[in-house]
Amino acid sequence: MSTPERTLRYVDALREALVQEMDRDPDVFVFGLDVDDHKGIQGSTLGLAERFGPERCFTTPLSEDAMTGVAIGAAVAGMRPVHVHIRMDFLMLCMNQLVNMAAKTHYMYGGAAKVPLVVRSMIGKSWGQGAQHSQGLHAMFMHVPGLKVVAPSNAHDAKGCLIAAIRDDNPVIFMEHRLLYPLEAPVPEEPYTVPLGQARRMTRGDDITIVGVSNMAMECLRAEELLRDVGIGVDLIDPVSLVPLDIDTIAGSARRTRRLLVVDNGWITAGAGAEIAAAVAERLGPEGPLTVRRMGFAPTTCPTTPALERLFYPNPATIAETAHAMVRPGGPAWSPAPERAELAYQRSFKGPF
Amino acid sequence: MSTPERTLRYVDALREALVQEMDRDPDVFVFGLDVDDHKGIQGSTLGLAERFGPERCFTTPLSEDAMTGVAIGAAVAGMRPVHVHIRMDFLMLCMNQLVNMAAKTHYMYGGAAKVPLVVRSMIGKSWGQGAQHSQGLHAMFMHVPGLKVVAPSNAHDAKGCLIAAIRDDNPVIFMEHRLLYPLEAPVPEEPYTVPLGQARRMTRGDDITIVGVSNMAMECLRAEELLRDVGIGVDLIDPVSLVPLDIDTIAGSARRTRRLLVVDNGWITAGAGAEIAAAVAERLGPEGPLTVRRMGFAPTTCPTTPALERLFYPNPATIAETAHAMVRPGGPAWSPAPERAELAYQRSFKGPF
Amino acid sequence: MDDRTTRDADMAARLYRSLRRIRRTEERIAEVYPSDRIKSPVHLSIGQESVAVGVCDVLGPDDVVAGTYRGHAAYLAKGGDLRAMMAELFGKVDGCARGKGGSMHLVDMDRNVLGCSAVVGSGIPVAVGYALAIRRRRQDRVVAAFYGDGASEEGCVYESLNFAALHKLPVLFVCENNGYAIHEPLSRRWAADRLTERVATFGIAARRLESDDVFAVRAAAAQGVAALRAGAGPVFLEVPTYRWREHVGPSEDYDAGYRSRDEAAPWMANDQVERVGALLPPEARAAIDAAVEAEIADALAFAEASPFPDARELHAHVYA
Amino acid sequence: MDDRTTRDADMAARLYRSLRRIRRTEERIAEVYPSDRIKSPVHLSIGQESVAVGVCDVLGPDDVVAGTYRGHAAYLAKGGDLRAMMAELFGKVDGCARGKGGSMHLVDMDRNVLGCSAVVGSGIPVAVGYALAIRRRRQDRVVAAFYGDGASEEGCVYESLNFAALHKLPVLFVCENNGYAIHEPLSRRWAADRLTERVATFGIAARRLESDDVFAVRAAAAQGVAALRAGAGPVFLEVPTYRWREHVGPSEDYDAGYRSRDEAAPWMANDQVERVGALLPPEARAAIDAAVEAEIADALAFAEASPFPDARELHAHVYA
Ligand SMILES: Cc1ncc(C[n+]2csc(CCOP(=O)(O)OP(=O)(O)O)c2C)c(N)n1
Ligand SMILES: Cc1ncc(C[n+]2csc(CCOP(=O)(O)OP(=O)(O)O)c2C)c(N)n1
Ligand SMILES: [Mg+2]
Ligand SMILES: [Mg+2]
Repeated sequence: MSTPERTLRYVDALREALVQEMDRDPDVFVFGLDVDDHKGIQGSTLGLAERFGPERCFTTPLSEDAMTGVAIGAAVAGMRPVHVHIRMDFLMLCMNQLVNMAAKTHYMYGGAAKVPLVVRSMIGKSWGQGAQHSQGLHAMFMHVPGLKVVAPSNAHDAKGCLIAAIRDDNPVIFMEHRLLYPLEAPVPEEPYTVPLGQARRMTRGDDITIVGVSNMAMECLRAEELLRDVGIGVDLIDPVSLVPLDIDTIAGSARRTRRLLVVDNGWITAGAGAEIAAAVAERLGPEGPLTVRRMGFAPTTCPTTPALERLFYPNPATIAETAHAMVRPGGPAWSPAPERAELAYQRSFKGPF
Repeated sequence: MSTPERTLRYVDALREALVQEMDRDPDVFVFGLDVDDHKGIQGSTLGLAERFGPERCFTTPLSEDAMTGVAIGAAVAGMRPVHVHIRMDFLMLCMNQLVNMAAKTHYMYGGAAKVPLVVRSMIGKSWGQGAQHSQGLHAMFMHVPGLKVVAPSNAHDAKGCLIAAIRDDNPVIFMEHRLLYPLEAPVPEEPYTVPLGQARRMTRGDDITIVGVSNMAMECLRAEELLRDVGIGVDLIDPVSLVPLDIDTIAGSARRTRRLLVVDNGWITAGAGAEIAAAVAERLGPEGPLTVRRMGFAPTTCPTTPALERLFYPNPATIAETAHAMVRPGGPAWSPAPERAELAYQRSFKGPF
Repeated sequence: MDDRTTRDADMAARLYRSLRRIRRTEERIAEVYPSDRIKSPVHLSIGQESVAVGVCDVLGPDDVVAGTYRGHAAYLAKGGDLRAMMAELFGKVDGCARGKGGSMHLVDMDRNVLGCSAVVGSGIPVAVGYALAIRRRRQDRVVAAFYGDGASEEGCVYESLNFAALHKLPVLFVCENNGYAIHEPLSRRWAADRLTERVATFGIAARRLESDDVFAVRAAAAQGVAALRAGAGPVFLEVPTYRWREHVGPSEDYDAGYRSRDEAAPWMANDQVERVGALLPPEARAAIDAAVEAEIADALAFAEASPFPDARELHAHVYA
Repeated sequence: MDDRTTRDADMAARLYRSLRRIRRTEERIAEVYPSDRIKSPVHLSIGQESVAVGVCDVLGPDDVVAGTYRGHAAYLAKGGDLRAMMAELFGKVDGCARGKGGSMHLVDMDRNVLGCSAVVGSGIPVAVGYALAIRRRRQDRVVAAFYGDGASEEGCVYESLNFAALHKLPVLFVCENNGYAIHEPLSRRWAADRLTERVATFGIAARRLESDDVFAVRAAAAQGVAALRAGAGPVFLEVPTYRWREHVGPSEDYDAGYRSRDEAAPWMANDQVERVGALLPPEARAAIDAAVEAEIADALAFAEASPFPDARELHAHVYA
């Protein structure tokens, strides 16, 4: 008889991971703009300052660039900083420290120093976040050796990956999504790690492999339901971490289905989807026909008006339509009924974990 | 009877483009660290300050971030700045202005403003440039809608693309390569543009399509010679501009050869090669077997010691070997004779332009 | 009435109209906001209007302002189109950015309102670059660049000050010091409250005002702009002011714990809209009020009536 | 000799040894350089040694230094291993960074030499972060962070000053003002020559020295470090100094046009290596000189003999 599992929201899972790691290791600290105010990064850092004191949870001046250097220096000295940004867009201010310093320190000093740093940042979406508050820029970090990149799509992985990231001896870019924060999933109470570099199969199917990154894993899950209605079986994979990337699992699935759709939470050009599609094509292309497609942000800046914002993002219906066209290329065009698509939208992920 | 063509070094072609555009349009100006000193960015800006005065060619404080904003502001006001960086690595200091401002201005203001800006930067290589002076980070810019990215591989295109970039009404990331600077090619004296978004076929062949980016186009040209020795015909394509990307020409070639090797002057993961390989796989994958491979920087930080730096970069021999293995996958392994590879290394590109 | 008195009365009426127009516009936005027709984050400047109003009153049509995501005041004070602003907030195609920018990215190039940015501090170097172009072209124009106390901490703002001073650019830097960046007070962000002194070390004429009294702001700005027009190089003003509403959104937040209503009380007691309004003859004031209400009502109606952008607009304006 | 005289004599000998060691090491590097065995750009500090030497003389083994791409002097003055440095320049596996860093990325964690960076200014916030860790752990250690006048213009350096002062971190900021960033003089980069005054506005004890006299540098550093150990918050020193050789590479460049040998003459006349050497008894000086030459010869031989890293090293150390 199994006890009913505890469920937690994504945001609370993040906070629990921080609390448990700060409890475990006095070298862990959390800082960044507004981590200690009454909103606490939408709740994900709430109470840390009270519990651990202002030396271990503190805000900073608006100086993202230097603060990243400060985090690196503290990490080189042996501490384990978690540097928090309320939007991923703001990482553009610290690219020099992230790309030229954090990513390179261990290598360019021949192993003499290391940088156990976690950079948390949230992708914004909806209610007109607009051009500068909505970007998913993970591809830039995937590009640079020395950085790890994690993008958990559910509460369970949020906690496990954050703990893994904090314990990792390398700089880890930890990517969250605003729309995931309220979603619940079963989350064990004790500390645990979700290994970086191991993809998660969310559903099994034989017709098409779909890879969904970050929040898009949830959108794909809803698309899978719509596709199931019309008899299309989806092998749905959440990569969980993008660097290291579990390309074996993805390619293994695509070898079986010969169809790969990557749905990213970012732009397509030279993005995570390009990497996954190219890597799979390198492995499987010579064996025979392979149908590959990428979806992601429209190739535009993100507009604020809902009339256009709606079109900027993939959604369950457009994902299902694209997958359908890949599986039944000659057949008649198909769209899920709007009410049905709406319903599918309610679905959340309960495992397997 | 055709007159003998004038040849020019890449570096002088750049300088000629600047002189001619500054002559043509008083709104064009050139600024950036050290553009006005006696070295003049390895000669590419030499004499501009003398000729056009310190208002139109001037150095700046070490403030890459704000200077990029200054360039954007001047561009919004209708001028046409050329902002110069001696290393592409330093663009990491201005990512916020490039990604969050320059790329987005036209869109997020609904077309009310535009940013006719050119950002020149040089990729370093050899003599131990090391971790922070050697990066080719074009993939990051390809990723962001609103930016154009150009990477001419020869003197002719250097001049024509720079003029095109200056006349373009959008922010253009103009990527040069230190090792290309001394290479000569026929360069017309009068001003001309090389259109952004049109790839150049460097050699014709039926066995494999090779795409070489920036300096790698030259390395591929040498590899082509080695491959010709063993009867392998290469369709060698220089994309010239990465955004817009002439994927039609590349895919058209690969449709014929069914083999695509992309050799980039940067890292592979989520890089330009990933984009090209993925885009080609999307188009051609369903038609039948397709052999795709990417080469680029080793997935490491760039080491200074020549013993390792040598292994960090693709070279004519490793490119030829990879292509050979793609064309004759079952056959015996092959490497070009070292002396032959050495000789091929002397080759430069004389057209077709 | 002698000339001077007339001028003063005109000025008071002008300033009042501008203050009142901004205040009422934002109050109306706050009222509409809960209806979710404004689908974009709004950062109200209620309480801080006098800074933008005082400064913009001494600018001519050819002069330029650069505002921030908290940009309604600067936009309106500089003469930005109210209908286009309201339509922008509603995400409509007649918005000043065709609905693509929202409240944080107001722009009106015809009125020389440079586009606003939502990345704190990022508009400052752009404003300086605009001033560089002005100077290169020998134009008799100045740029007023507004930013917050928080923005003053960003590296690019220091860099901008140095460059502007080095090239003697016609920029009036206006730091609206409202004591907070979101909910974090100065004490958690500034090592020392000596910003103006610091700016002066760039060789910039720098002055810290004692209050946000609109006449004081105007006088300081007038002096600064005169210096700019004389080619003396940039000028800096630090103006203490206070944000009455929450950082983002339509409400008050004195119960949130990070500040008290007591702290706000003296600022409210010194409400510039009321102060300047009280200087006017009641009927003049009433006429202005009525005109302002009518203009806002018209702008709201305009925004409501304007269509959303067509789907094809998504792909327009990526490249010029 | 009384105690004080002995102490002074010891100090002179110590400073001389350190100055001479750096000078001669770099001169030897310059001699070897044309042979192309050193395959990485070198930025010599010849002429500027006294800054690093004076500062590091008051640091203990547990104290930390952060240098730049022009980092030989700081590395050596702090006690960094000379053999490992030379092997690093030669790209050998026994180099302090296993040949992966070269001259611009010296490091010696055992001697608390933080890794040097080639992106100007980028090491400063890292040094501040290291000091944050020191303070959090209640350690009695200080960090000396060296940077150039050019670096002082980078936004992240201002940001670092503010943060260090806000948290009262034990950092001695040392600005080596050699008047040039590559070939560009201060006048083309600084709006005003008031850096020290500016730094002071962060509430940082800031002082500008009149020369790079090694005893003066040492005394100022000693005073600063004492303040740091007392928890008084960061200290800043601006030290005027002069680079005798070209920006990068082994040669002189007085014929390049951007500066004259006349400008250099007073600095050379005040050569600190000579000055301090002249204070020593000739035989003591000769003994130091001989020891220094022997050490350098040994280090060069060591570097020559050390193997290049094996091909597998390419992929080592990407991740820890
Ligand atoms: C670079 C950057 N960092 C953080 C944020 C989040 N943020 C938005 S407004 C703000 C506070 C800015 O304070 P201040 O400059 O004083 O302006 P105010 O809001 O008080 O008008 C912050 C931190 C941002 N938008 N951009
Ligand atoms: C961020 C950055 N911009 C530009 C460069 C190129 N560069 C290398 S050294 C240097 C000058 C630095 O001057 P300063 O800080 O005064 O140090 P100095 O060389 O005089 O010791 C410049 C511009 C760089 N390495 N990093
Ligand atoms: Mg504020
Ligand atoms: Mg210098």
